[in-house]
Amino acid sequence: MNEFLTQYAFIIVPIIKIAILVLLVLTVDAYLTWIERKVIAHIQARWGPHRVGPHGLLQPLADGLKFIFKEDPLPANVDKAAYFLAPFLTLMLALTSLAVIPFGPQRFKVLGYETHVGIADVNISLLVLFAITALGVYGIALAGWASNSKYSLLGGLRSSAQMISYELALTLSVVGVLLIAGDFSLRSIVEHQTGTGRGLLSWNIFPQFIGFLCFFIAAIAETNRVPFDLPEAESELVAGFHTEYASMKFAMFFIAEYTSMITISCLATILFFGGWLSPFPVTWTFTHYLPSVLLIPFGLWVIFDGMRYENLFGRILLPGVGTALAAIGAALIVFPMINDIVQGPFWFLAKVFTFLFVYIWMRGTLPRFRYDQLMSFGWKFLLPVSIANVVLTAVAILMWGKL
Amino acid sequence: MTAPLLIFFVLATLAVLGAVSLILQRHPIHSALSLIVVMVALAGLYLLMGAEFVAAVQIIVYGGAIMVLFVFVIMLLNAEEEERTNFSKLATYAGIPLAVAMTGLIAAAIARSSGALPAPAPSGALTSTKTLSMLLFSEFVYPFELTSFLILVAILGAIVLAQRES
Amino acid sequence: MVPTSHYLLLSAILFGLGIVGFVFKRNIITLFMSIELMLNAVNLAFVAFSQSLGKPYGEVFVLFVIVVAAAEAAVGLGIIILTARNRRSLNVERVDLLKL
Amino acid sequence: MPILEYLWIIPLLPLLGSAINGLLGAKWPNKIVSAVALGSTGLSFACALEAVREFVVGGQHPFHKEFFNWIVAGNFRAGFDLQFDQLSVVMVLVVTGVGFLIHIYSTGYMAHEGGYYRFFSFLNLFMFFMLILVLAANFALLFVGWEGVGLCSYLLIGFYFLRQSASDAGKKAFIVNRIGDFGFMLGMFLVFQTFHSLDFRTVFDAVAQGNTAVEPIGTFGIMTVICLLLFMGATGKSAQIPLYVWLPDAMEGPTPVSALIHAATMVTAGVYVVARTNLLFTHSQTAMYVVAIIGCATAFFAATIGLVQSDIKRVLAYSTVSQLGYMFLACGVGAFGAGIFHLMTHAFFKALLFLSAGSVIHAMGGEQDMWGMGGLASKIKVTFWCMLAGTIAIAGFVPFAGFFSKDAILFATFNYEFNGKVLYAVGLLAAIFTSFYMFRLIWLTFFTQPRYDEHHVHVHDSPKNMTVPLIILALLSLVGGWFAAPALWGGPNHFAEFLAPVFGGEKAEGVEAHSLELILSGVAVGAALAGLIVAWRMYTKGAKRGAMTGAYKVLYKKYYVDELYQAVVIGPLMWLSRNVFWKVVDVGIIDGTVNGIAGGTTAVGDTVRHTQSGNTRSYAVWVLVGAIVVFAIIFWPILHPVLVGGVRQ
Repeated sequence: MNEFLTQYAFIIVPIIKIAILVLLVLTVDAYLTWIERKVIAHIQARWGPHRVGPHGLLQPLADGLKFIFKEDPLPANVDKAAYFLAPFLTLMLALTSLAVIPFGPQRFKVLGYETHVGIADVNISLLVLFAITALGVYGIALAGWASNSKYSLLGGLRSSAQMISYELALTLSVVGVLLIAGDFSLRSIVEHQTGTGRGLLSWNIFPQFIGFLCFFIAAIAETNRVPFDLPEAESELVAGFHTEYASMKFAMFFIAEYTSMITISCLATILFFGGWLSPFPVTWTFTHYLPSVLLIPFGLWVIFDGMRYENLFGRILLPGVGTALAAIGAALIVFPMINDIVQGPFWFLAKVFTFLFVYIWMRGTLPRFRYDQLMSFGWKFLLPVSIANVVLTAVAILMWGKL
Repeated sequence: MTAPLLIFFVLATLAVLGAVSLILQRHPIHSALSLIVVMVALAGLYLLMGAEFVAAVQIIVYGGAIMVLFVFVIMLLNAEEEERTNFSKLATYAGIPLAVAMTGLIAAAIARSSGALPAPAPSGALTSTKTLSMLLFSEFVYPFELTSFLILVAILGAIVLAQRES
Repeated sequence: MVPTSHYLLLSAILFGLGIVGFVFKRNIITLFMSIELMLNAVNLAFVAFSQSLGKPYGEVFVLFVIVVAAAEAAVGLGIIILTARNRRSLNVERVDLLKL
Repeated sequence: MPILEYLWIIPLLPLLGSAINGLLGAKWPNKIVSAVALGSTGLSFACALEAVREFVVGGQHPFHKEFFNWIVAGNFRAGFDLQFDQLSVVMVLVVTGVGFLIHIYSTGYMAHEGGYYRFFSFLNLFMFFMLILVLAANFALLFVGWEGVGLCSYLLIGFYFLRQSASDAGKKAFIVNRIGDFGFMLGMFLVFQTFHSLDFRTVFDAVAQGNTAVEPIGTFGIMTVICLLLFMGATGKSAQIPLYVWLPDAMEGPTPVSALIHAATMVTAGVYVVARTNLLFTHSQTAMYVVAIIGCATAFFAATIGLVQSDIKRVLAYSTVSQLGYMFLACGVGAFGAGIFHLMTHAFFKALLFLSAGSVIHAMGGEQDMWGMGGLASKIKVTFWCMLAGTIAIAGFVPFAGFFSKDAILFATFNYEFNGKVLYAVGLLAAIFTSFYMFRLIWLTFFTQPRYDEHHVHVHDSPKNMTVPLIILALLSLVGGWFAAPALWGGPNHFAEFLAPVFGGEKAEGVEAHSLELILSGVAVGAALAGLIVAWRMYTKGAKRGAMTGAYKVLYKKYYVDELYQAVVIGPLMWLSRNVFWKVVDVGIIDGTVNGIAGGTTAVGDTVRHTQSGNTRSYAVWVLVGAIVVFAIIFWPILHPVLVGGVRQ
């Protein structure tokens, strides 16, 4: 039994990792919707969801159930194959793109199989990522075309055009980073940002600020988020390419969108913000206690907060979660070894969530582009700027060696 | 049957099926999708051969740009299923035999001369992207620059063609 | 370990299928796709050779082929759009006047 | 010897003038054009004089220089070679000198004509070609000049190309000349075939080495054929029977042209060629005899025609023809020196006569018919006296130039061994006629009462630039013959002696011969006197136009020669061209072939074009076929074992 495991570890371990990751991501997606609604609600001075569970915490579950049990009508004379393929394709690609993202520095053995935090460690991971993103267009285009509705078709056309246009800017804006790191592997890009251990000073964000801006804008457009969410411009196209989709298929698009948000955030983190690296100089070992320092009070506050609730959920759920968090915090202090392992993912997730928050924040604040504005902006401003950035970076590297 | 061979046959079957369906499908969109399948399969084969950069480019450019353009145009022109006209007697009667003959010739040539090929390098011996870029910018720099010029011309041509004369 | 001839044969088959597609499809766009298929077949052969010879030249050529294919697609699709506009048909057999 | 070394300057200058005037002159005022023309010709004349001086001072050694290769093919070489010997001296002086004078005259005569620059451009071009002709050192280059002067004559005869008759005359001259040139070219080829060279020196040396025997009369050896062919060309260019018909019509051109080209220089080219190739001719008595007869006949016939012409220029034209006949007669009887001598004197007085006639016409405001003139003597004195001088000269009175030259010719003819007496008699008769029609011209023009409306035509003498050349020429035609004067009292004939080196020495006349010559000269003068008296008797009182009857009509119609040619040559030729060459050969065969080929192509295309169905799929199949073929060819070595004996793996 055991040797069977060890023999096929190269298959088993990745499967386990994938399972964990998918579960995690789905959950995060679900709660991302909750966070989004909450944040936007507060931006707009509303409460947001607060009926289902404390702080509406169970709302995502309810939505999930609703999606599952909702009727799934099939519009008249759609192209079935494409109609069904589209959402699956979109979701699949969105999830796949996470596979190449390294979440932490450690390498460890499981069943005698050396692995690391993250699914695959290909040495052209960035290219793979872009390849998958590039394929992402089809989901939307097909969805728009297959559902045989002018709104969908227009949405599909728009989004495919938009994605092609901004893919260029996206790719080019990264080239600067590649020039600096001299490698396609995300892992080595991150490690390159360790620099002389001076913390955030050696992150790419500083030499590549323009690149970062271009990247972020293009990324938002790539994920069809506000202010570039023309494919699903409610006011003009009902819901764009997924107008004709309902229940689970619609949910797939939804999940895919949030997943790609996560992916992009991870990418931004890795490329420009030093991935799992701590912003503090390596010498400041005391910063390693930051997670616990955050977790324990937070847990305690959650317990306290739960006290106010009369209902069962409040009394059980929140205190439970709170104690768990606090316990983890404590455990981290007790076992430094675990603490070290946690450091990378902690910083990584911290940065990722910051980006996700920015996403939501922008959605709460920014208006939507007009289509021609979008195009002219992408082609006439973003693309030239990112090219200029590449040129500048190359020249700089030529002059002062490595940046 | 080793793992690489297994993967090869899976991907090859995928590719051939895709190509066949490209021919059999009656709607351009389906043909396009089939072609995408072929391309992805080929990308997999490239990876199998250790040409990772080419594989990535294959997906990014072919899958992500060219084929998207095709799909886009199909959607734009709102192409419907192709009508099965048979105006060309020549193609109708001589097409299949000639195509088969051509394929047969090529296959025969390969089969004959495959003995002359050196033993393939161990699969997964990656051609590093660095090597390729070095080649591109040293030995093949002129062709490389020429291609950039070619692309420029193509862009201009496309613009000139596509704009409606007002 | 995959012998190179396998790749070559596969590319031959794909090429042949491309030919068949080119001869038998009526939709201009599909014709175009058949051409792309042939190009891909050739690319496969290139990569296979470069792998079996242990030299990266084949891959460089593949890159060039891809670039050319991209340019070709840009211009070709432009032409197709124009033709479709003027002829109201994508069927090549209906576009046989050799002039507009 | 600078100038001789750069001999090409002499012809080049007129060419430059022609080019400048022709290319740029259109916009220029007449003054500049005439300045260029006169300057170039004048300079050329000066160079010629200098060249002559050097030549004489240098001991009269024939000068010959090869300037550059023109055609070189195998052992054949035709270079731009010029030569300068005594004959050339005479010719060059005549051409440049008389040419220069006529240029001056033209500036006055053409002053009010359109195409002024064109006229002078052509005139200079003519000078260039004429000089090439007389300076050439081989047949090829000579032929260049030969054709060139023909071209210029064509251009200048047709100068008033708006006039049908003018352009017709030009064409006639050109075509008739072609016939002669045809013979000339055959002669050239024969020369080359015989002597393997076209250089005069080589050919003449070859002949002079005596390895070619003199062909006696009646035999037709190679030399005879060559000479006759060359002479055919000469008859064309110099308007001898049977090809003289073009010259009278050539009078359509402006009078200076008639003077320069059709009296003084070009028409004498034939004589020049015969004289130049005298070595060939002297080796064929037959040819000489033919030349003599033709010349004599021409002299006589032309003179007879001249008797009755009413157009002043035509009279002069026929007189030119007849004088040329004299020259050929001289050459024929072996007196080349006399021939050239007459050529020179004739150049003087005939140019003078033409120019005077032009002056008369000018004065009459374009009137050319003598029956429309009369009594001009008092009104245009200068012209009258000059013309009178010319007339006396041509009629052959002592001591004018014509007397000496014509006398020399007649004398030489008299003791020509083959019926020289007959030839002499005819020549003498022609002389009488000459003096008759010339004085007839004088009387009809200058005396008798005017036959024109004095109120419309107000007669005026010509401007200086026209009269001055007249006077000069008059003087020349007075003194031009005095080189030979000593011969009268038994002294040497300087002219003949000067030319002797070229003509290999003439027969020295003994004393008795000298006495005979005196008698003959007396006879000649008598003949002239007879003509004068007859003319005086006929035309002094009340000149009235005689009725067109009998011989008079025949003569007036020039023996119907033109009509004859029309009926015998031109008519059939036209018929042949129209009905055979055009309708059958051109339309039927040539066009037929072309159209046939075109038709065939069309037919093939009609069948083949069906492959061009425009159907892309068919094209794809064709491409595929091509690909298969190419592939099979390239990989044949690999493939054929497979195709033959299955795949071996």
